Amino acid sequence: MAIYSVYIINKAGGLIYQHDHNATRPEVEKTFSYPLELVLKVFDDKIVVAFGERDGIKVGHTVLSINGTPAEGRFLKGGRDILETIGMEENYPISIKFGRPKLTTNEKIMLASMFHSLFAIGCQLSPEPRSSGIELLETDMFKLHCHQTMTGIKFVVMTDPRQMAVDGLLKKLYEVYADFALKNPFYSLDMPIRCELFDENLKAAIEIAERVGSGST
Amino acid sequence: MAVCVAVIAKENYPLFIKTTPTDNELQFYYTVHTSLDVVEEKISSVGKNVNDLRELYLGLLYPTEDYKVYGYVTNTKVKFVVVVESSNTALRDNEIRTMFKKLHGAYVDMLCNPFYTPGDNIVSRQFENVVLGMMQQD
Amino acid sequence: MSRQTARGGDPRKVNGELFTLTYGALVAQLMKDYENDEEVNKQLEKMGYNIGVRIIEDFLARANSTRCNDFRDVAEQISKVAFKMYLGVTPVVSNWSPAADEFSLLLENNPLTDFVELPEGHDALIYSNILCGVLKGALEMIQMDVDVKFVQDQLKGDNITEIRLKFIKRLEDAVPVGED
Amino acid sequence: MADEVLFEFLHMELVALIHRDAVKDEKDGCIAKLESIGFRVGQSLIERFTKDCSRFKDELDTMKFICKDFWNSVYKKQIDNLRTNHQGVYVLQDNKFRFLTQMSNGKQYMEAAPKYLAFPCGLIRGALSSLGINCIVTAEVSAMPACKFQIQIQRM
Repeated sequence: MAIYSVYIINKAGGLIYQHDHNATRPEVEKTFSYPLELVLKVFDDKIVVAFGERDGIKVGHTVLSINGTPAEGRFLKGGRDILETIGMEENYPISIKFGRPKLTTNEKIMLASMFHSLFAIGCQLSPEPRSSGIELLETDMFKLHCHQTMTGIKFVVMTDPRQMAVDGLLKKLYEVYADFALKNPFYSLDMPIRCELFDENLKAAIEIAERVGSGST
Repeated sequence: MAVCVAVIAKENYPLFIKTTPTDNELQFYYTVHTSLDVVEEKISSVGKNVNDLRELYLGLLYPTEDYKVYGYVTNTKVKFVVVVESSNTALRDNEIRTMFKKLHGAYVDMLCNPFYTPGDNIVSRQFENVVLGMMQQD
Repeated sequence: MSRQTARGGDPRKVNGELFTLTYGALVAQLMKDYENDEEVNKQLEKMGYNIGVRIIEDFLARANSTRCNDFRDVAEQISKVAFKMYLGVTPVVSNWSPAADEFSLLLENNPLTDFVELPEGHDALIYSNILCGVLKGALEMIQMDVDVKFVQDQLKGDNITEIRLKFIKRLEDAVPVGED
Repeated sequence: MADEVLFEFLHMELVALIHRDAVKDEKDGCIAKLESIGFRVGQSLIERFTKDCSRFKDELDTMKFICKDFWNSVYKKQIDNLRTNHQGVYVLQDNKFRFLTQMSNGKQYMEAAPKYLAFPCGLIRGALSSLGINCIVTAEVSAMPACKFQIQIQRM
């Protein structure tokens, strides 16, 4: 039972706060012998598994490090090209770490503004005017809960599909925003929130919601 | 009721004095002034003995042949002095107390006026109305 | 200690008092800093606006009030909920314009002016002008452009304090989608 | 409590206003101005609070009133610790000072704390001076929201 992350988006679609809660992303490190059965390819400037799955390594996972040296895009730290290194037999046996890469800040900002437009589309699609806009996006892996305040602030929470009491969390997040961002004289409206006290209270609210919301299922 | 009501600052200069229309106003000023020494003496005894005067109301300060002078001092050392005709026997002690309570209340409200600078003469209409209210019913 | 227990008055009254006294001291300070009253009024409105844009979030987060679909709801929320919550008074809503786009808030006692006696020569001063700023800022955040002004003020001898709100327009562009 | 919010926002705006008007180098001037506004409010507030109290026995009795009743009414809690060297210096420790609780829980914004402590210092000085105790009040923050107020009595 988990709450994965929280996004807060201002009325212009700008991401003003993002928090990954339990960011324990599964990472798998294996030692391989030549030839490598997995098919890798370059995707979005990263080396990604295109085909083949074993020992928890899945299609879409990215090469995170080789023999401990962290990967930076298509190259390893120090400039060696990852695909070349993996292609040469003399480098074997070779230990490669695969995993899901964290979204970079820019990616998060871009995704937030895309969600903002998606939210708008949701309203235009609505048969009746004045719809609430998207409140829930559901996939097999997660549910995205969204609450937009009357002043246009969107609170987005990504949770495990079975997580309950998320509405309560959304309301609590709004209270934390009102108490610890807006009542902080150093925070200016619609700007990114960088108040530590806000962080603390938000995390506390998530932890409570996680315990309360896990329920019996 | 009262023939003279006075408010004295903590530095012992008058903030406000009101007398019923008489010719010897000066005499009242003098009466109020001399009553301050009695007030000082009464406050200074506070804290000396156990059952000392912890009350703000000081009671009768001193009688003259035709007036009785009562005193009251706030925790902020502001003194209220009320002079009553000695012939007015109907006035009981707790009526004097309530008069001082009302006076104190009016003073506090007056002080809460942001345009009043503490220490200045009191010119507030509301305060004056309260005082006049105490001086009429004779 | 010999004194009674609840010293210093009950908390709610004290909050109001602290606010009223601080506000009074602020106005007095502004009148020292700025010679003419118009400038003081402007400063008070500006401060009120800055408070309004923030306090609306506190209000919406705290009182789960419903969406205001028309100006009547707005009047209701302001007088019955917001004023009661923050100032402890409930103004009477009245004097609706025929088009129902203008109304007045009638205040028997304005908590801001509890003990205030205006000095002479300051008729142009709108002592409680911060309230206009707060209302304007708050309503702007929920996409309503309004004009707020005092039409009667007990401080100036009127027998009641009247704040007039006029709906100007819906702020279309600022409308967060989904609330249009 | 909802009605506390109004005062918090007003105080925030007051600090912003005083600093907005001030010329760059007049920082101390702003602190002094805020303190004097607090002073005037303290004078009125204390009159209200002590209206129904019996007379204070002595200085310590007055200080206790400030730490208990005054602090409780204005700052919603009692002082956590009062110390004095009995030569006219009192140190009041408040571990969750109301004016700082919404700001930070540690070192963040520490450098800006004095701006938000000027008014409360004035409040205390105003209250004490009305009670006949002239003093200097200074505040010191080691980690927010805790705050230490030092009251130095000015003997006549």
